[in-house]
Amino acid sequence: MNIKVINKFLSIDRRIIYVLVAVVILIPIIKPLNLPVQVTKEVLGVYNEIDKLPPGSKILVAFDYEPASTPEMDPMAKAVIRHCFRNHLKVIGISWLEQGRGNAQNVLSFITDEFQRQGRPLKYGEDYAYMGFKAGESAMIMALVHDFKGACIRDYLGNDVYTMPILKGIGSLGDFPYLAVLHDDSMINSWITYGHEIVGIKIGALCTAIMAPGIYANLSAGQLTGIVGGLKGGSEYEKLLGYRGLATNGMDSQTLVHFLIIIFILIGNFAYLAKERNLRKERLR
Amino acid sequence: MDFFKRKFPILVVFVVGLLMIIAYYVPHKPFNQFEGGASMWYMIIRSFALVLAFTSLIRSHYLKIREGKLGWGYSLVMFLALIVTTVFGVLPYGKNNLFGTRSGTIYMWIFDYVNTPAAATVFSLLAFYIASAAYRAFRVRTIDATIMLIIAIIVMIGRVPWGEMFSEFMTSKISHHLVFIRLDRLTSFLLNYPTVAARRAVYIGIALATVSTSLRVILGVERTYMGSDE
Amino acid sequence: MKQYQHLYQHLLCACVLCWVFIMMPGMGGCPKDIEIIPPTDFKTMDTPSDAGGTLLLTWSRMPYDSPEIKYIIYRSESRDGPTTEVERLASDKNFASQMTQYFGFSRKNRNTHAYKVQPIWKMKTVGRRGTDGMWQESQERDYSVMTYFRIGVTDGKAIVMSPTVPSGVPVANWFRQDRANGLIILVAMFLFLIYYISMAQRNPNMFLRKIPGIDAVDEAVGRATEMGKPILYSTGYYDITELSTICSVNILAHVAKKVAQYDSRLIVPSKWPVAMTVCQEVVREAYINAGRPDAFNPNDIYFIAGEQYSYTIGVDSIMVRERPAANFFLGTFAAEALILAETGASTGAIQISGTDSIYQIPFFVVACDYCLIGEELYAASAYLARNPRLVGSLKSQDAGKLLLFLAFIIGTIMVTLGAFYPESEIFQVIRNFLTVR
Amino acid sequence: MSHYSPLATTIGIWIAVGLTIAIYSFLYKDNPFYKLAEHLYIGVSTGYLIVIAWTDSIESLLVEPLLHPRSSESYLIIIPGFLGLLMFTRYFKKAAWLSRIPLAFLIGYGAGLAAPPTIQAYLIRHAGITIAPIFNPKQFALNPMSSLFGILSIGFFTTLIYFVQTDRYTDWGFGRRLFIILGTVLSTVLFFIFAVYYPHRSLWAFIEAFYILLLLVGVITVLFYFFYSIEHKKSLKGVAKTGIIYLMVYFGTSFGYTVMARLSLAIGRMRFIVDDWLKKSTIQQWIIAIPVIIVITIILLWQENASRTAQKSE
Repeated sequence: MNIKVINKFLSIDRRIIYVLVAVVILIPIIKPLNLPVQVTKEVLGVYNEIDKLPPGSKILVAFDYEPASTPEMDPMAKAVIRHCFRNHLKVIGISWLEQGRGNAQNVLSFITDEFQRQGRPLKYGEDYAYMGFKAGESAMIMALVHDFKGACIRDYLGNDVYTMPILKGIGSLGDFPYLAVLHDDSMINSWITYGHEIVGIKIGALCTAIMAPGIYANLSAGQLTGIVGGLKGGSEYEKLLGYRGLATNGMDSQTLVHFLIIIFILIGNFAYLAKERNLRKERLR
Repeated sequence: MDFFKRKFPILVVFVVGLLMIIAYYVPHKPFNQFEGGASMWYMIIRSFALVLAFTSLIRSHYLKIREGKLGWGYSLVMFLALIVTTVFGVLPYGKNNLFGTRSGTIYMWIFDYVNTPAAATVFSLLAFYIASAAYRAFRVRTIDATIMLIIAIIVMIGRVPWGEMFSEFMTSKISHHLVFIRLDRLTSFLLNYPTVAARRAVYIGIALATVSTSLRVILGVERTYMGSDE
Repeated sequence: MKQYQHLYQHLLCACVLCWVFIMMPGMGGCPKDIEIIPPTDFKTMDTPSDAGGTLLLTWSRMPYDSPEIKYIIYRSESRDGPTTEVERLASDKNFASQMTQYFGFSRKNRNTHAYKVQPIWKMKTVGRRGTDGMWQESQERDYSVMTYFRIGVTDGKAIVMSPTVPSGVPVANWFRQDRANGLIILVAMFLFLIYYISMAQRNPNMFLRKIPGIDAVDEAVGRATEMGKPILYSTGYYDITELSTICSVNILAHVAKKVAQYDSRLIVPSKWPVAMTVCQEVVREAYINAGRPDAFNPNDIYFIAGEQYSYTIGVDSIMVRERPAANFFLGTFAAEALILAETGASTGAIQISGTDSIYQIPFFVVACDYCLIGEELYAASAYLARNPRLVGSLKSQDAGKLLLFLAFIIGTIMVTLGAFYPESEIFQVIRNFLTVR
Repeated sequence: MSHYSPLATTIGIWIAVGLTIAIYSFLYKDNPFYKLAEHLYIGVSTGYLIVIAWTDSIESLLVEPLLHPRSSESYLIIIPGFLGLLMFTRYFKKAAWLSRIPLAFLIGYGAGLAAPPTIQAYLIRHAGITIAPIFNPKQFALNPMSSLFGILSIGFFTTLIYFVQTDRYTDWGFGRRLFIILGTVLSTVLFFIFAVYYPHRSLWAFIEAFYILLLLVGVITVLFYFFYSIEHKKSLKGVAKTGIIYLMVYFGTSFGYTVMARLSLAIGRMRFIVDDWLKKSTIQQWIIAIPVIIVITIILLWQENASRTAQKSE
């Protein structure tokens, strides 16, 4: 090959890479590609546990992620809550990260608006409720274990939880059949040590891609029923629910960018090897 | 006087450091209160020090404006942003919902629509830089670099749908015996064993270094940070 | 050939027999009705290693323990007074062996139930500021009184009460027993440090192997001087209180010395006020020692922004506008690591980085010319200064590593042997010592 | 973000989008729009820091306890306030040394706070879980498959050790080199086939043993790589080299894995631009916005020009 061409491939201008990355991210946002999604057993572990709950069961959802993680976490949060409302489950939200409050409000109002438009209005306090931010970290979970209402006292709007119909019959954290923890930090460990180990509540972990490899040990130890990790887990959950949402969409971008990066690495390396070969040939001459 | 200039600060470091270590091992009064109290003191002193930063920032930008240096107008914008944010944030919360730091105030509006999107955007620059760094640095120059490159590619493909489809295709359609090239399993093997081992060793090394550095500082062996005698 | 076949059959039979014997105890697990008697050996004890807030209750493991049978704990202020229920506990959980921080690793703990319990507190009224900014009164714990405990067992129908009524009041302890292993390691490191510093002072030319990243520091400063361009130095994400920043400042002292000798320009953009003042001091001292105090320009060591990402774009802008020929990123870095390193690489500067943040090391390795991995950052100042006291501290780290190697190898062999003798505790000694309780 | 009026929300979204695009323009080149965004952001974030320091530290920890003291101990808080004031002695040359006392407090606090928890959380925790039993006798049973497997894994390790032990394999004859390389490749391949294929209990015991050994070897060799006192020579070079291979695998996996997490951030920003702004913005908004953008552009260009001519005249 011509040495000039090789050198060009060896040092592609960075801006070309940036433009291609931006284009590849934008394409699926504007027009979804509908790449196939494979459901893994980790995600099925969460889906099946929620799916087999009888209608009217109450499920606790912990919103423990920061606004910075919303692109990754919101799609799966919406998917899980949609799943609950479709199966006529009652959702109770709680946060022990202060920044989780805004995310919880956004997600819950988004889903309830959607059901409203579909002609199934959901009533706050009966079909769903949000307890708001509860300070105290692990100690708060211990308090929930002993006395759920006593630890909450009021929800985020200031309503008295003792009069809320949705919380009728809930005495302790152990009275919930399932707990879905949406987290982007290591909060899941406290839910496991204080929630699962003491009252034996079943826990599903929904977390960012960075966190997922760290909690596989808990999955194999039986402390979690499943893991939904990052956009990939979210897209699998969306597939199980039978729609293509933001996570699937984002997964398209991710797949394309991964392959773009790999293609660039390969181009660089082929050019590098070709140049080495040329140099060796010249030396022989 | 020399004692106060040179030795006394080292003595303060020693005493405070030793008390902090004791507080970790002794749960009894008064040591158990020391940790919380010291962290409160620490926060107060640090907040005062912020004034130093503030003056440094103001001085460097003030010099630019006064001397009409390249881009003095931007420094003016910075001043304006700084003053507006500070004033609206520090003023006490009133009935008009404008001052203070609660949700719905001007301060929070600035935070939500200037600070948060700007921070998120700078953070997201990483997506672009990761691509260019990979292209530039992942070359088969040495054996070590080649190992890193191959592993990175395996993990990248193993985490996207097409990679899984490839694995699925190889095992179910071609031959069941190709199970060992299933990329997702290979990825989780790599993540759970060699990576964990290397990380663990790096952690242990850093921990040993931290302990020895901390002892060095507390004992006053390390005192470069104190600066000159002048 | 035939006799071997025979042997194989024998072996097979033996295997099957062994298997049956191993599985037998598991098969005999059919439930039986066991009479419920009150738990024996019910005692209270002060919780060790705490500041005096809780008590521990212990009682023996009973033959009827199963998920259906529950223990009920009651407490009262006097021996015969009215009792209140504290907690219902599943009887197949809550063993002392699960609370290693209080009971250690003894195998006997598996036969003892344990539960951490609050005594009865006397309250007092205090004022505090609520979340809404208003001043309000609330209750706070004042002191605990002598508390009496009773225990009952229930199978869901009747409750059988234990006759013993132990009592206790919590006291504060003087030592965290669960952290004793850490203290031993700390003292050992201290002794190593003292020993090796005295060794190094007697023999200043102790051997240290080469680290390429550290050798490159002088080279980078020299190159920047030749090109007549400035040098950029960043001390990282944390303030001076973090040890990684202190190490970074030590390296800065060395870089500043070279810069003062060569008469080039050093820019230190800072994220923290205290770190900024310390950097100013250190650089000024370097200039004074080089004999050129008037060449020092304090305006080159300044605060640019206090938040993570605004600091990042501030440093990025310096790299793009001032075009430094050498960039140093030494200290703890978070997500900004790759942003800084890639921008620096695009300006063609020689880059030396070093960080102890485990997630960012790969990015620095990929994007920089030289990278100090993890603890090499802490070692760098000793390498550069060649001060016997600092070299001695490196040697003490090596001694610690050597001990850990021995612990790993001997410990692994011991626990492997120990797996064949599950009842003996001696094999677990090293692993138990190296376990967070 | 529903607690703002619609007007404030609309203006906010336009500003946020402007900032996003301005910062992205830095990827192409340093430009006036980026400079504007940079300075605006630095100003706001520093102001934010000052407000936080005021409300969270000075007001609540210092002013409040002094105004409403709970006990005589509350007055102790004057000491850090005084130490904080000592920080300002830096501005006076004669008294500058006084600022070392608060500095000494901060450094002593940091150093004393770091050491003991680091031992507990990093050193002891990571060292302890490395020590694990290699064989689990409950799963241990001798059969032809497991013995074959054992021989294979021993072969794998010996060839691996042999391979990394010597750095002078280029001096060998062709046959010897081929033998070593083929042996390593074959035992690796066979190992993976067996590892994934025969979920027999005794085989699992061997697989676990392999994994635990892999971890142990990794921790020891990487830690050895950081050893300062010994030159990596002769057989020790092999050990350090194994450590480097482990480190490279760690760098590779971390890099490959993080690409995914970082991308989601860019996806989030792009989606903000497309969904929250492009799709929702109305013509009226554009009619107002375009002149504003033009005015800002003109001011920026004028500013660039003016300061550049000023620079030249110097």
